[in-house]
Amino acid sequence: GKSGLDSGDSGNSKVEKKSPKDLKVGVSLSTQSNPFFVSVKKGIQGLADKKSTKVQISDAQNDTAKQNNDIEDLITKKVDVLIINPVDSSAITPAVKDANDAGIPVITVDRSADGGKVLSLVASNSTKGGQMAAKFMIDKLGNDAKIAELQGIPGASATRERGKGFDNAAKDKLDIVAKQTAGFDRAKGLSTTENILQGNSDIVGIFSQNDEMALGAVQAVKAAGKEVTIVGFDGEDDGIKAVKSGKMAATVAQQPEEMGRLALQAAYDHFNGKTVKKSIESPLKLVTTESLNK
Amino acid sequence: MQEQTKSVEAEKAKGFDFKKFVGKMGPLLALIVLVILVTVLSPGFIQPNNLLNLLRQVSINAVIAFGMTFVILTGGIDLSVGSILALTGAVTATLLSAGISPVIALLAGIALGSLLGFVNGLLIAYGKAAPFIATLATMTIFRGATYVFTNGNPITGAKMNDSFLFQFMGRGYLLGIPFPIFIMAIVYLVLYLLLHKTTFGRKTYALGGNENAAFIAGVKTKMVTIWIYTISGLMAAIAGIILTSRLSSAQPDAGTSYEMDAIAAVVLGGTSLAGGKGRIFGTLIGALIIGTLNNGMNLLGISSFYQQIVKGIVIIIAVLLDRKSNDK
Amino acid sequence: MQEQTKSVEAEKAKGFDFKKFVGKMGPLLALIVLVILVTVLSPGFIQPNNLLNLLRQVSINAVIAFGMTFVILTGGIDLSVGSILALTGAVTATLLSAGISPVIALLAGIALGSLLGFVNGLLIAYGKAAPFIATLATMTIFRGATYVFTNGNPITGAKMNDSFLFQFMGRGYLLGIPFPIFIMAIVYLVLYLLLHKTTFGRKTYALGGNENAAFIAGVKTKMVTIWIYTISGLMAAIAGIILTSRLSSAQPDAGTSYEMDAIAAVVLGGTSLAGGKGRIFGTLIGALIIGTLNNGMNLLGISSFYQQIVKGIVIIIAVLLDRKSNDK
Amino acid sequence: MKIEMKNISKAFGANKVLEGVDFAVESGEVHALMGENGAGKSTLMNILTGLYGDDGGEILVDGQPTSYSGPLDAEQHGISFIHQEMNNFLEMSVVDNMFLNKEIKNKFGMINEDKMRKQAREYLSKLGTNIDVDKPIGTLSVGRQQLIEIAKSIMTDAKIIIMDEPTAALTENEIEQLFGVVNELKKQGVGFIYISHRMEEIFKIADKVTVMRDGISVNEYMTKDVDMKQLVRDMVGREIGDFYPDRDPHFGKTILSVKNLTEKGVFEDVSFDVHEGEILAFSGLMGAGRTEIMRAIFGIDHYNSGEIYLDGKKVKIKDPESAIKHRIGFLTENRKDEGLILADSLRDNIALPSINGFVKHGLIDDKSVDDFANLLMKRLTVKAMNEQVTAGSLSGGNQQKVVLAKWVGSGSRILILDEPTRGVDVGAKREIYDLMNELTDRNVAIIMISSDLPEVLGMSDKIAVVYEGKISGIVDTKGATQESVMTLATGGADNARAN
Ligand SMILES: Nc1ncnc2c1ncn2[C@@H]1O[C@H](COP(=O)(O)OP(=O)(O)OP(=O)(O)O)[C@@H](O)[C@H]1O
Ligand SMILES: Nc1ncnc2c1ncn2[C@@H]1O[C@H](COP(=O)(O)OP(=O)(O)OP(=O)(O)O)[C@@H](O)[C@H]1O
Ligand SMILES: [Mg+2]
Ligand SMILES: [Mg+2]
Repeated sequence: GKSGLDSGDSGNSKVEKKSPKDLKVGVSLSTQSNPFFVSVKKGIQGLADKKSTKVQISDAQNDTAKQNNDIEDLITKKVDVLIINPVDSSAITPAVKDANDAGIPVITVDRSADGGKVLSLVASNSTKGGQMAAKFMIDKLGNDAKIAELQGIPGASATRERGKGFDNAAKDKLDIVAKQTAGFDRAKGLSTTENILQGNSDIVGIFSQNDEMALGAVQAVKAAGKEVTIVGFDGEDDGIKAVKSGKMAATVAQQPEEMGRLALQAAYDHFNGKTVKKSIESPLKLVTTESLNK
Repeated sequence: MQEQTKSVEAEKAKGFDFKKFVGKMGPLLALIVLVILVTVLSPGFIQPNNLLNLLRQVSINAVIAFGMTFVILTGGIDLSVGSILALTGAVTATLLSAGISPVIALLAGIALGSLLGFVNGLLIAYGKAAPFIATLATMTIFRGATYVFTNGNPITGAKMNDSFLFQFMGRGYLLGIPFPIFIMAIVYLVLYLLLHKTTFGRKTYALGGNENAAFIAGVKTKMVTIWIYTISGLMAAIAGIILTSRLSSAQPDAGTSYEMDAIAAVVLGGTSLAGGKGRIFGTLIGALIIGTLNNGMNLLGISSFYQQIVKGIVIIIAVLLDRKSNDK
Repeated sequence: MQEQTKSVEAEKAKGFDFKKFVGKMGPLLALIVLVILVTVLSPGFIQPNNLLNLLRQVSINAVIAFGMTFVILTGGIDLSVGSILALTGAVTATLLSAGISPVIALLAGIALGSLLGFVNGLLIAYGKAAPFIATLATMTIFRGATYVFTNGNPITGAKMNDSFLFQFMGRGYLLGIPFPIFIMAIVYLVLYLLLHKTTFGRKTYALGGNENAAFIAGVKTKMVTIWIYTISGLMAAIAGIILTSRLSSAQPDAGTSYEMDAIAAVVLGGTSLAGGKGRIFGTLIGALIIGTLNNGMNLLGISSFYQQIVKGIVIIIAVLLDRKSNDK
Repeated sequence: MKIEMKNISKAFGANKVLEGVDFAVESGEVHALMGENGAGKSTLMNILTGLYGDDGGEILVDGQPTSYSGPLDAEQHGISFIHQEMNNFLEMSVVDNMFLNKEIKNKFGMINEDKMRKQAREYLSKLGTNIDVDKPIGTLSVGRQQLIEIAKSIMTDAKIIIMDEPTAALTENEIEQLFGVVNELKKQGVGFIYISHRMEEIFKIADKVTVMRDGISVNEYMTKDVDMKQLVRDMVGREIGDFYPDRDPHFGKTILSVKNLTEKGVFEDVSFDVHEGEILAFSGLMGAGRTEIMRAIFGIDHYNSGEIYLDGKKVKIKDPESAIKHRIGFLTENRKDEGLILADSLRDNIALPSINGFVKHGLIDDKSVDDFANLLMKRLTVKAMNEQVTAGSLSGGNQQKVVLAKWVGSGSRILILDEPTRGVDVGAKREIYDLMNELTDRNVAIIMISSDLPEVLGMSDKIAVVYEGKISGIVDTKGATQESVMTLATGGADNARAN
């Protein structure tokens, strides 16, 4: 048997053409307990159903090790192509390499892979999204407004990139008086905001790194009887509703369903012999109360 | 293991029993010290507004922990409370969104929580499964069921927000005091009486102290066990309703790891994990300690990384102090 | 509660002891049934490739669960293993990235894991804290420390990937078999001998069976306790190294809730949570059952929501069957 | 009320414990039930009160076939059972223990604690004690717990009271008190089933006696028509001659010497010597502190001051492990909590203190452990299927022998035996005495704590009497009498010395 390591590159054989209905697609999603990724799934599933493609979807429950196992199992099942939405872009590398070894093309969604060969990355530009949020707040609240930031799960790439984009654009323009993590969780967003308001009753804005936490913040702000400009991120259904009714001022909307669709479309293109772009940008748009009610 | 009790008797003879007092009041003293500390560091803490805030935040954990107190007194444990909270929250929210009368929806949620707790009780009493593993399994099952039921999406029907009653549960005020605090107080009172003033309470202690002897004394140990897990499920359901109402939405992953906070509250309150020893008053104090820590550290702007470390250390100190005062 | 055991002895007299056999072999039978079922439903399962795959997936949980077996045999529990895994993984990865020699980095990780376990042991043996609450607290502390240490970022130094030795731990092959499987086998063998063939093992059982009696019979109960938690920490560190190597990166939230899988493996293997009764072979089987379930359901394409439900139900069934066969 | 049990049989698996036992008791009589350890006495009573089902036979109550669903049911029908192993809730108060599952409620369904306290005190004072009813019961000595058990059964207005070895943990005074109560209740028409291994008691209190052996009831006598010899013959199937074997001691040099040992509030200024080949008995009232002294010597408990010398050399014994290294053994008074690991096999229990001696190349030599255990079990005639069964499945007396086996096996030169024959049948008692003689012949020194005065007088060479934590006198057994020892034990030291 072989000894050594399991990461050698396999030769890139020519793509054998396959029509969508002959294609077996393996999908590994980071989680299904978050509406955003449920929408990604919806996008993939919707297009697949239309084209009668067989998809098998696994859910890593936000556990990097489980995702590796899931992908191994998908490779064992001999899928033709893998659509991976990594829990973490560094920890996914070995799994991508495994897929490379098995000659299975990999398309990543929302987050990239740090190593291995990836056919294409479908994502919106989180850093840019953070910037959009900052710019909106500066425009709306003016320079040096006191604001707070609700952060996501520590270390998650979304936390890092959205935070980076926002913080860089807000530097010297906004006064970020509090930064607390609320783990992308609505209940935590609520209690964390309550506590922030307690210590900083003079803040006029809150940037939340996702809509879930922003919606928690909405409840806290309402309970405190304050007027605070809340900006979320993601554009999930509940978030959009809150923006429409004016409870949130804006959200940086991603289009997760579109992301899913684009990923699967890239797979179709690949097996249709077309070249697929290395990076497919899924559009972001700033949704504000004004833009919705126009 | 060694040298016990003798000293207790000796002290008693002397009139005032200082060690016993510390033993009983230890958690309360710890809370007082903590409150003073936080107040000094962050004067905003002691404002009535913040205190109400804190109590409201505590209410969810406290209600679960009150139920957990019974479970732990029997020497058991209930890891499934967080999942029960999520599932009952989701079902209640769905019923409300479907336009069902709020009273019925709330009752249905509470009934479901009790039923799930009842299932735990059955597995433990009749299936003779160890409580830890039985509720570990149902924790997974109920969580899975919540995901299946919600399809992973939060439930936020518009109709849910039409119901004044439902909104009131988590977000209402009565005489300027948030309603969840009232719920917590009522639950405390009822369970206090149940535990300390009824035969059911005595049986709970007996079961935890020595199951065999309880059986011989004619205690229907299986029935008591089933009831106790039912109560725990019921409490989780009440907490689920408060949370769902506060958030105006039912999250499929709500309540994840709430069991740990509830257990910590019970143990901080001086209840022994071996069963048979403890008081529900202690649990209230335990929940307040945890709440004060969370709230205080947020006020102080301590990074969440360090918050975890501090919380862990406080739990250890409290438990060690408690051991010491019980010891000698 | 009543009339037990005697029947077991009676059967023995008759020659072949069927019930004892089932009692001992119950978990193994469950595993075999499960394997047959999955193979029928998904023939790909039984392919050598997939089996190796499965064993590799199992190895991390198994190694932790082997250590947990000792802990549970003494009637304790170690909730901190997941956090120890993360912290040791992060430290090892950082050392490697800093260009430290891989041998030293690995040894440092293992030493750190042992030290953290040792701290647990101290708290439990000398602090007399209940294992559940002590390790719940250190779970939080170690996790917080991991976040502080990594600043919340995964650690992925390029140098880490330069070390063949390190890479080999999680991703190497020896004679066509993934190296983590070898690690698992070696750990199993060593701990098997330790538990069943040395005085330390005997003392572990005695401690779990009756701490008082063990102490009076000359068992240094505190020392044994400390050693046992140290072993558990050591095992978590080994698992941490395998995982970090497999992922080529140390995640600050790695190992979250791994304690539950490890405990489930131990209990599925027939070890009693009350302590004093069980075998490490059972734990191996328990870990394989969980691994087969995960792998099998993935192959069958069962949605993760339903996977949770199925997993919970299987745990319940296994535990109930085991109770029954032990019972009469 | 009249209870007749006819042709009762019961098996645990293949172990046929009862094979057609007849037994009857009625109001106003005390009927003793005797038999070897493991004869099935407790089992028979458990069947009567519905804790176990039977495999055959019938129970008639006042002529009506009856079966109770459980202890509570039996109790409600006037049959109260004081179990051999006490069933207390150590953390709960005395009053809560006494009223468990029969709490007095007020009109709101809440517990009426004051009323319960008052009643509990009443019943306890009937037994001549004034225990603080609010104390956790676990803080009381075993003897006092036993008294509470008795108070509990009186409280239920029982018509028949079953006492399974009620006096095992009591001292003479309390036994007298107990017998007073029994006689009083008997006059009021209460019937008793009285299980005991103490012969003197049977003749003092019982009207009738039934002897069980090999799963059947061998004989039933009126007590006045039978003598001790006959009962013993029925029980063990042979003569055992004298109760206490002759002792022919040869003392060697002083092996253990304790000087001025003190733990404040527990014991004070304790000094004594033990020689090779000597049996030194410790006598005293319940709570005198004998156990505590031995626990301190064995390294379990702390002491403030004093010295311990072994073979003339001062030693510091910091825990049981070092005591064992010094070749001291300690058979504790509570075998269930401190003596045995009930879920472990006999073999593992017996080998535990000596386990380090069975290591070959770092691993345990299982074969020689098996042989070792088997040898000891044979020597102490432990009645068990084999060495692999769990300790928890043995009868009380046999469990006691297993604990003894483990300390004999550990090669102790000094053996501390705390109530070594508590709950042991006559036959086995005699075997234990013989073994004690055999050990002292091999120069082992034995310290025996016993509350059984005849045993103390029959088996020891010297008697140390403890009164309130102090040694009130050490006397030669030759020349000592029950009265002289009791005088010392109750503080009348000066009197004793004058004699
Ligand atoms: N729950 C049980 N399971 C299995 N065997 C049992 C059980 N209870 C008792 N036995 C067995 O039944 C036999 C009779 O036990 P029992 O306790 O009735 O004896 P006993 O006459 O009360 O003895 P002792 O004088 O030692 O108390 C013993 O051999 C014992 O091992
Ligand atoms: N396990 C125990 N835990 C705590 N205290 C105990 C324990 N056993 C005994 N005591 C306390 O120690 C005191 C002396 O106990 P004990 O009655 O055992 O003394 P003793 O002289 O050894 O008498 P005996 O041997 O007759 O029981 C009692 O007052 C009792 O309260
Ligand atoms: Mg008996
Ligand atoms: Mg004693």
